[in-house]
Amino acid sequence: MDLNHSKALFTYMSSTENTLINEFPGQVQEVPGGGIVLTKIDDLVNWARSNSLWPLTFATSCCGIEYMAVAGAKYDFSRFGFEVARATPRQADVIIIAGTIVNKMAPVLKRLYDQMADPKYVIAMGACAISGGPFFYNTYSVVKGADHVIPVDVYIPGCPPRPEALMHALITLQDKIKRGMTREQMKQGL
Amino acid sequence: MSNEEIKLVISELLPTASFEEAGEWLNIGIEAADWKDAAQKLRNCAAAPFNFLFCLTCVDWKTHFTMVYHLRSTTTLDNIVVKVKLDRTNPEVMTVCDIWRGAELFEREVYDLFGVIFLEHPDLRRLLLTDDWVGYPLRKDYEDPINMIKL
Amino acid sequence: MSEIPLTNILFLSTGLFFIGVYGLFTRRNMITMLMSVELMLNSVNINFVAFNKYLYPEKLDGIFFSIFIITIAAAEAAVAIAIIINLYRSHHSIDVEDASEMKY
Amino acid sequence: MFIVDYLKDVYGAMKSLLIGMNRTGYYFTHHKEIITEQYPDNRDTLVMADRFRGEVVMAHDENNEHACTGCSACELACPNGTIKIINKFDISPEGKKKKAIDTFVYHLELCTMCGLCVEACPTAAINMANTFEHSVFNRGLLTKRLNKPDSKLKAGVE
Amino acid sequence: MVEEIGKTAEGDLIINVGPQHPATHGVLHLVITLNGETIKKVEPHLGYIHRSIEKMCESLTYRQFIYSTSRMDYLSAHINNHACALTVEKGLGIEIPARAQVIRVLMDELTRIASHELWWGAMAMDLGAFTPFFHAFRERESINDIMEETCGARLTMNYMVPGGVMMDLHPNFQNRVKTFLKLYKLKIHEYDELVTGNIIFQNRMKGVGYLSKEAAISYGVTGPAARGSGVSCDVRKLYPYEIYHQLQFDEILETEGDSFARYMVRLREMNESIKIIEQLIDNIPDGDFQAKTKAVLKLPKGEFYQLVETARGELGVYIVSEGGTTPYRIKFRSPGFSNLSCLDHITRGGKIGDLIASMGTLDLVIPDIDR
Amino acid sequence: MFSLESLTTLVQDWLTKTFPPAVALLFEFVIVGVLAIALFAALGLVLVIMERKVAAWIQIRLGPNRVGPKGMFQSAADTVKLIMKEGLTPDGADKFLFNLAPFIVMMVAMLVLAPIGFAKGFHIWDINIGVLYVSAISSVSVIGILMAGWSSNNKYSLLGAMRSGAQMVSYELSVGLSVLSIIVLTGSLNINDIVLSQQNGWWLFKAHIPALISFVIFIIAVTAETNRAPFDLSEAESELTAGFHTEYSGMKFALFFLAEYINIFIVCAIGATLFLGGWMPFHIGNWESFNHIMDYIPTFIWFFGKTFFLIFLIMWFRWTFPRLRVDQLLNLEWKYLLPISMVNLIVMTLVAIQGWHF
Amino acid sequence: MSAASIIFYIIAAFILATGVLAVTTRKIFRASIWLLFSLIGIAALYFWMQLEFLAAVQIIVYVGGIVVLIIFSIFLTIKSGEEMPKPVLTRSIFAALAVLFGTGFVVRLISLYNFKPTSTTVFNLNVNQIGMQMLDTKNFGYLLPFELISMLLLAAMIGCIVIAMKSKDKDATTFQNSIQ
Amino acid sequence: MGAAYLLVLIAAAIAFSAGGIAIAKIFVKGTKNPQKGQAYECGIPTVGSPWNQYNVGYYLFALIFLIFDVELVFMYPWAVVVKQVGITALFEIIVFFFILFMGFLYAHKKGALKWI
Ligand code: SF4
Ligand code: SF4
Ligand code: SF4
Repeated sequence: MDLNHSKALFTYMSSTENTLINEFPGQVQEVPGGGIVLTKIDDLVNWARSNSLWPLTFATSCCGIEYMAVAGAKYDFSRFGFEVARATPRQADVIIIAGTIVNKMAPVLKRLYDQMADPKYVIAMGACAISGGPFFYNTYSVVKGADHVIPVDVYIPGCPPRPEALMHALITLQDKIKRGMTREQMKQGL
Repeated sequence: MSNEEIKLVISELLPTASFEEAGEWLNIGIEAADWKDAAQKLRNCAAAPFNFLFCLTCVDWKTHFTMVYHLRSTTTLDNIVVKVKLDRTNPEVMTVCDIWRGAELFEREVYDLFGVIFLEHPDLRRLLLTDDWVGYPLRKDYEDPINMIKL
Repeated sequence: MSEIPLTNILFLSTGLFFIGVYGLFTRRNMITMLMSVELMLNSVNINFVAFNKYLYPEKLDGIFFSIFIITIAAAEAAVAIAIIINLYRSHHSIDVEDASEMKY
Repeated sequence: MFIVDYLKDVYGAMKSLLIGMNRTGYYFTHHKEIITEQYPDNRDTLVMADRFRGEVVMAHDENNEHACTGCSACELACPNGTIKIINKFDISPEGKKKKAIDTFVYHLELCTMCGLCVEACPTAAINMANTFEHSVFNRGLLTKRLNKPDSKLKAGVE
Repeated sequence: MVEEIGKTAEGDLIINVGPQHPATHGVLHLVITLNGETIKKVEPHLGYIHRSIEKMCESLTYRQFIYSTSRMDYLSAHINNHACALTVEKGLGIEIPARAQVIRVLMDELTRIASHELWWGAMAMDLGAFTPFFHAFRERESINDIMEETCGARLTMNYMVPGGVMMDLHPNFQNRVKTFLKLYKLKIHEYDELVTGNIIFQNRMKGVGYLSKEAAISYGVTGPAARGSGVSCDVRKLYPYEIYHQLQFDEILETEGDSFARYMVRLREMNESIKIIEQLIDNIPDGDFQAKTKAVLKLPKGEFYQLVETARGELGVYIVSEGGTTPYRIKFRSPGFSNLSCLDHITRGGKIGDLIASMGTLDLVIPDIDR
Repeated sequence: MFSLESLTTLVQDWLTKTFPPAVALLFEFVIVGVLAIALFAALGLVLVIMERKVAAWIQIRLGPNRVGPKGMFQSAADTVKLIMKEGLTPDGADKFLFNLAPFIVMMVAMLVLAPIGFAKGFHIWDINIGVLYVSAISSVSVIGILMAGWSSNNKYSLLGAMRSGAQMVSYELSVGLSVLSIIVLTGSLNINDIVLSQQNGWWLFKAHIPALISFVIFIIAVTAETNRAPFDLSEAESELTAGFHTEYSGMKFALFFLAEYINIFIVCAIGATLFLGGWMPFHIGNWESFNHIMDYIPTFIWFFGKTFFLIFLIMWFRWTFPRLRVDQLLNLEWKYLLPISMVNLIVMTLVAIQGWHF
Repeated sequence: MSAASIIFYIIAAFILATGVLAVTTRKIFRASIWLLFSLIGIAALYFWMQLEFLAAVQIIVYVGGIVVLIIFSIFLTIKSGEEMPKPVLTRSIFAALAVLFGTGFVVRLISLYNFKPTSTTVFNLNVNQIGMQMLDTKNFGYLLPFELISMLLLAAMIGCIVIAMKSKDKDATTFQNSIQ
Repeated sequence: MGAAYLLVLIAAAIAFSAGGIAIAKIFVKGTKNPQKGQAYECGIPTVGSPWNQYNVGYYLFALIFLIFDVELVFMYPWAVVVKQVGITALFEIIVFFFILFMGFLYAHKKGALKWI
C-alpha cells in the first residue's frame, strides 16, 4: 500500500523532528555491574508499567463509543487498572486512537503524543486509525493511517472493534511490556 | 397548502421568480442579484413566513453553480426550495445570515467546499478544512493527487 | 531557648523591619509596597511578642497587641487591595508614580 | 415566610441528595447487580452472536476446496476496496482455459465489516466469521489471503 | 489567530477547549473568550473530523453509500441508514413490505433510546457525576446486544438497504426486546433519583443556556434541543414517514428553553419510544423483509430530499441524481450542524460550567457535524 | 483499655537507656520520620485502591481485580509506574516554583499529621492547640496549589488554581465554625483532651441535633476544602481537563495525588476525633459492662475504623453527585453553610453553658 | 550551642533571607511567594518561642488569607509573567544606605540597652488564658478592644465592598453592552 | 520540645518527595522533542500567555472571606472558655455575630456576594 502523506501533514512533519523511529522511550538505563538485582528491578518496573496503563481520553469518532463501552460497566477495563483515564497527556501512558484522523487533526495528535511523558504507547483502534479504513479511497481529508503521524504499537482491526477486541489488544500490549520488549521488537516478534 | 397555492403566493411576492416542479417540493429559481431581497420577502411572507432555513447547499453543475436553499414555514409547515444560479468562475452571492442566523455556518461550509463567496458575511473563513488548504474539494474538477486515492 | 538573649530576637526584627523599609523605598509597584509594609508590621509583631515573653512573662498584653496587629494588617491589606484594584481599573497601572499624577 | 422557605429549601436539597446516595449505596452493597463480564477469563464461555460480523473468511472443506469462482462480484460490491481478486487461468482437463481464483486478497485493516461482499457473492463462498481477536503489532500482518494455498474450487460450483 | 488577540479587551483570556477535551465528546474545538470565568464569546472551529463523506459518496453506488452514513451520526446509525434508504426508495419509487417498515421503525426507536441513554450518561459525566454513565451503559448494552444479534454489529449496523432490511429479524428478537423493556421499566426511576431530582443537577441546568423559540427557529435548531424551546419540529409527526402516522405517540414539548427543558425532553422522549416499541413488538406482520430490487440501482434524473428524525433532530438527505449508478451530489443536512450554530448564542454571559452543561444538552456528535 | 502507649514508652525507655540523650533523640526523630513516611505510603496505597473499589461497586462493575490477589497490588503498580515515569517540566514554566509546589503540598500534608492521635497515647506531638494547628497548617496547601497552577504557565492550571484559592479560603470558615461548636463543649483545643471528653459517649450523640448539623456541615466543608467531588472545581475534568496539575507528570503528579488522599485522611481523622471520639471506643454513659466489652477492641482500630468510615462517606459523595458550578459553590458557602453554622454555634453555646448535653 | 539555639539561627536566617528576596526579586509572583516564606518563618519563630496560638493565627491570617489575596490582586492587575522594571539605581543605592545606617543605629541601640525581666515566672501561653482575658471586663480585660475589632473589621468589609463594587458596576454594564 | 518534630516531619516530607523524583530523574530517560515543553491546551498551540492580567471574578469573595477568617481566629479563645465564663460568653458571641451579620447583610444587599 503506498503511503501518502497529506500536504499539511507533510509540511508539519518536516517542520518538526521526525520521531517516527526513535529509541524506546523510558528505557531503564544500564548501570554497570547491576546484574541480577537490576533485572529483578527491571521486571518489577515492567510489571508496574504493564499493569497501570492510564489511557488518554482521546476519541475522535465512532470507535470512541466502543472505547467508552470498554470503560463501561459490562466490559470494565478497570479490572486491569486502566480506568484512570487522564484528560491531560502529561499523565497518560497510552493513547488509544479511537477514530478517524483527518488532516486537520493530525498535528493535534502529533502534539498530544509528543507531549506525553515517557514511556508511552499507542494503540490504533479501528480501521480508520490503522489505515483510514472506510475513508481510504476518494477522500481528500483523511490521514491514511495514524502511523503516518505517530508510531503505533498495536493495531486493532474492526469498524468498530468489539470491546473485547480492544481488551484483547490491551492484554497483548501488557504482555509485551511485561517482557520488556521495545517497540521494534514487538513489531518483529508478532 | 399545496404546491400550487404556494406558487400563487410566491409569484405574487416575487414576480421575477421562475418555477419548476422537481421532486416533491416547489422549486423556485431566483437570480443571484435579487436573492437577498427575495429572501427578505420570503422570510416576511404573510401567508407563510418561511422562517426556517433547514438546508443550504450548493451543487456544481460543471457549467455553473446552483445554490440550493430549503426553506420551511414553521406555521404552515410548507417547504420550498429556492435555487440561485451562480457563475462558476466568479461565484458570488449575498449572504442571508442576517435573515436566518443558522445560515452563517452553512455559508462558511459552502465557501469552504465550493469557494462560493458570500458577500457581507461577517466571518467568511474556512470551516472544515485547514486555513492553508488549496482548492475547493466538492467542485467536480477538484484534483488532489496527494490526498485522494482513487479506487 | 533561654540561651538566645532577647537582643538577638530584636536584631532579627530590626533586620526584618529595614528589609521592609528597603522594599518600600525601592519598589514602585503598589502590591510589592504593600508586601513590604506587611514585613514591617511583622517585625513589630515579633518585638511585641519577644518583649512580652522575655520581660513581662506574667502578662499577655504583648500577645494581644500582636493579635490585634495581625487583625489590622488583614483589614488594611483587604482595603488596600480593594483600592489598588480600583485604581488599576481606572488607570490601568498600579505604579505609584503613575498614581501620583492622578487628577481629582 | 422567609425562614420557612429557607428551611424548606435546605430540607428539599438534603432529601434529594440523600435519595441519590441511597441509590448508589444500594449498588455499593448489592454486588449481584454487577454486570461485568470478565473477558479474558470468559473466553471459553463467551458466545458471540452468530450474525456478528468480525471478519470475512472463506470456508474451506476438508478437501481444501472452496466455492469461490473468482467472479469479482464481491470486489465490486465492497465500498472501500477491501477485496482484491487476483485471477489466474487454469487449464481444465479438457484443455480449456478457465478463469479461477489465484489469490483472494483481503485487507482486514480496511474492512468495515459491512457485509456487502457476502451479500453479493453468488456462490456463498465467503462469509462473515465472528472472531474478533485480531490485534497485531505490525500493520502488514493484517493483509490476508483468504483462499488457502493449493486450495481448489469445489466441484459443481459455477 | 493573531487578530483575535488584538480584538480582545484587556483582561480577557482566550482558551481552547478541544479538540482533545473530555467535555466535547470528540473533536470539537471551541475557542472561548473569557472575562474572569464569564464567557464572552464561543467560537466553534470544526473540521477535526471532516472525513469528506459527501465527496466519497459521489463515487459510491446507491447500495454502497449507505454504510458510510452510519459513521456520521454513529449514535443513531440506524436512523441515518434509514434516511438514505428512504431517499433511494423515493427515487426508485419502490414500495417497501410492511414487515420491513415495522422492523425499521423498531430499530429506529431502539437506536433512539440507546442514543439518549448514552447522552444521559455522558451529560451527567460532563457535570461531574460519573456513576450515571455506567448505569446508562447497562441499558445501552442490552440494546447493543439486541442489535448485534439481529444486525451483526453493535454500533455501525448497515442494516437498512434500499428496499427493506438486510436480514430478517433474529428469532430471539422479540423476547430480547421484551426483556429489555422490563429492565428499562425497572431502572428508569433511578434516572430521576440519581440525576434529575438531584438538587445540584437542577441548579446547574435550570435557567442555563436559554434558547428562545424565535432563536431556535432562526438558528435552524431541531430535535429535542428545539422542542425544549417549544418549537414543534418532530419530523415523525410533521412529515410522517414509514408507519409513524399509524402509531400512538406524543411529541414532547417543553417551553422553558433552558438546559433542563432540553434534558427533560430527551428523558421523556425515551418513554415515548418505549411506547412505540410496545405497540409494535407484538404486531410485527409476516411477509418479506426486503422488496425485490435490481442488483444495480439507478436513480432517475432529479432531486430527492428525505427528512427523518434522528435522536438529535432533523436529518435531511438531499440526493441530486443524473441518472447514473452513483449520486451526482449528495448532501446531508445534519441536525448537529445547525444545533451547534446556536452554541455561542446560548452560552454567552454564562460560566465555563454552563458552557459544558449547555453543550451537553445540545447533544452534539461531532462526526455528524463535520461529516 | 488497650493502648499503644506502653509500646512507645518501651521504645523510648530503651532508647534513653542505651544511648546518650542526643543520640536517643536522634533515633527517636528517625523513627518518627520513618513511621510518617511509612504511614504516607501505606495510606496512599490503601486509599487509592479503596477509592477505585468503592467507585467500581457503586458503578456496578468489578474494579481492579487482576493485579495481585483481588487487585490489591493495583495501586502499588501505579505507584511504581508513576515513579518510573518521566517528570516533565514545561519550557515556559517558572521552573523553580513548578518543582517546589509538590514539595509544599507534601510538607503540608506531612505537618498536619503531627497532632493527630492515632491511638491512645500515640501521637507525634501533643500540641495544646491541636485543632487550630491543623486548620492553620492545612490552609497553607492552597498556596501550593496556587503555585502549581501559576507556575505551569497553562491557562487551565491557572483557572483551576484560582478557583481552588477562592474555594479553600471561603470553606475554611465553615470548617472553623463547625469545629468551634465542638470546642465550645470540650473547652480545649488539645486533641487528646477532646478525645477524653468523649469518655462517656461521642459528641455526635451526646450533643443532640446541633452536633449533627455541625457534623454535616463539617463533612460538606472539608469535602470542599480538600477539593473533592462534588467540589472538585480546581481539577474539574470536563471543564479544565486536569486543573492545576495539568502539566504535572510522573512523580510530581503522584505527589499531588497522594497529598489529596492524605488530606482526606487527615480531615476525616479530625472529623472522627471531634465528632466520633477519635480512638475512644464506643461508650454509652455508665453502662460499665458494655463499655468494658468495647474496650477490648484496640484503640487504633477504633480510630482507623471511624476515619475510614468518614473517608468512605466522602468517596460516596464523589461517586454520587454532579459537580457544582463555581458561583454555586460559593453561594452554598455564604448562603447556607455560613448562616446555619453561625446559628448552630449559638445554639451549641447555649447547650454547652446550660449543660444540656449528656 | 544547644539544638534550640541552632534552630533559632536557622529560622532567623530563613526569615531574613526570604525577606530580602521578597523585596529584591523582580518577578512579582515569586516576590509574593518569598514573602509567604518569610511569614511562615515568623510563624516558625513563634512556634520556637512556644507561642503556638500566635503561630497558628499568623498562618491562618497571613498565609491563608492575606497572601492569597495578594496573589489574586497580582493576577488581577499585573502581567504576572513579566519582570518588574529594575528600580532606579540611585534610588536603590540611597535606600540601601539609609537602611544600612538605620539598621546599624538600631542594632547599636539595642545592644547597648540592658533588658531585664520584671519577674521570674516562666512564660506559658495557653489559649484558655487568652480567652479569659479577652472576655474580661475588669482590669486588663480586652472585651472592649475585642468588640471594637469586630467593628473595625465590619468597617473594613464595608469599605472593601464600597470601593470594589464601584468599579464592578461599571464593568458589569460595559460587559452587558459588549454582549448585546 | 515538640516543635522539633515539625522539622522532622518536614525532613521526612522532603526525603519522601525528593527521593521519588530523583529516581525518575536518574533512571528514566525521556525522548526530547520541541513539542514536549509547550503548554498543553487540548492539542492546540496556546494563544497569549496565561501570565497576563486577568479578571478574577472571585477576588471580592476572597476579600470578604478573609475578614471573616480573621474574626474566626478570635473565636477560638472564646470557644475554649465558654463553659467557664458562662452566659456572658453567649451574649458576647451574639453581639459579635450580630456585627458580623450586619456586614454580611450589607454585602448581600450590595450584591457583593453575587457573581458578576
Ligand atoms: S473504524 Fe469504523 S467505527 Fe472506527 S472510527 Fe473508523 S469508521 Fe468509525
Ligand atoms: S465486509 Fe464490507 S468492507 Fe469488508 S470486505 Fe466485505 S464489503 Fe468490503
Ligand atoms: S468470493 Fe464470491 S463474489 Fe467474490 S470472487 Fe469469489 S465467488 Fe465471486
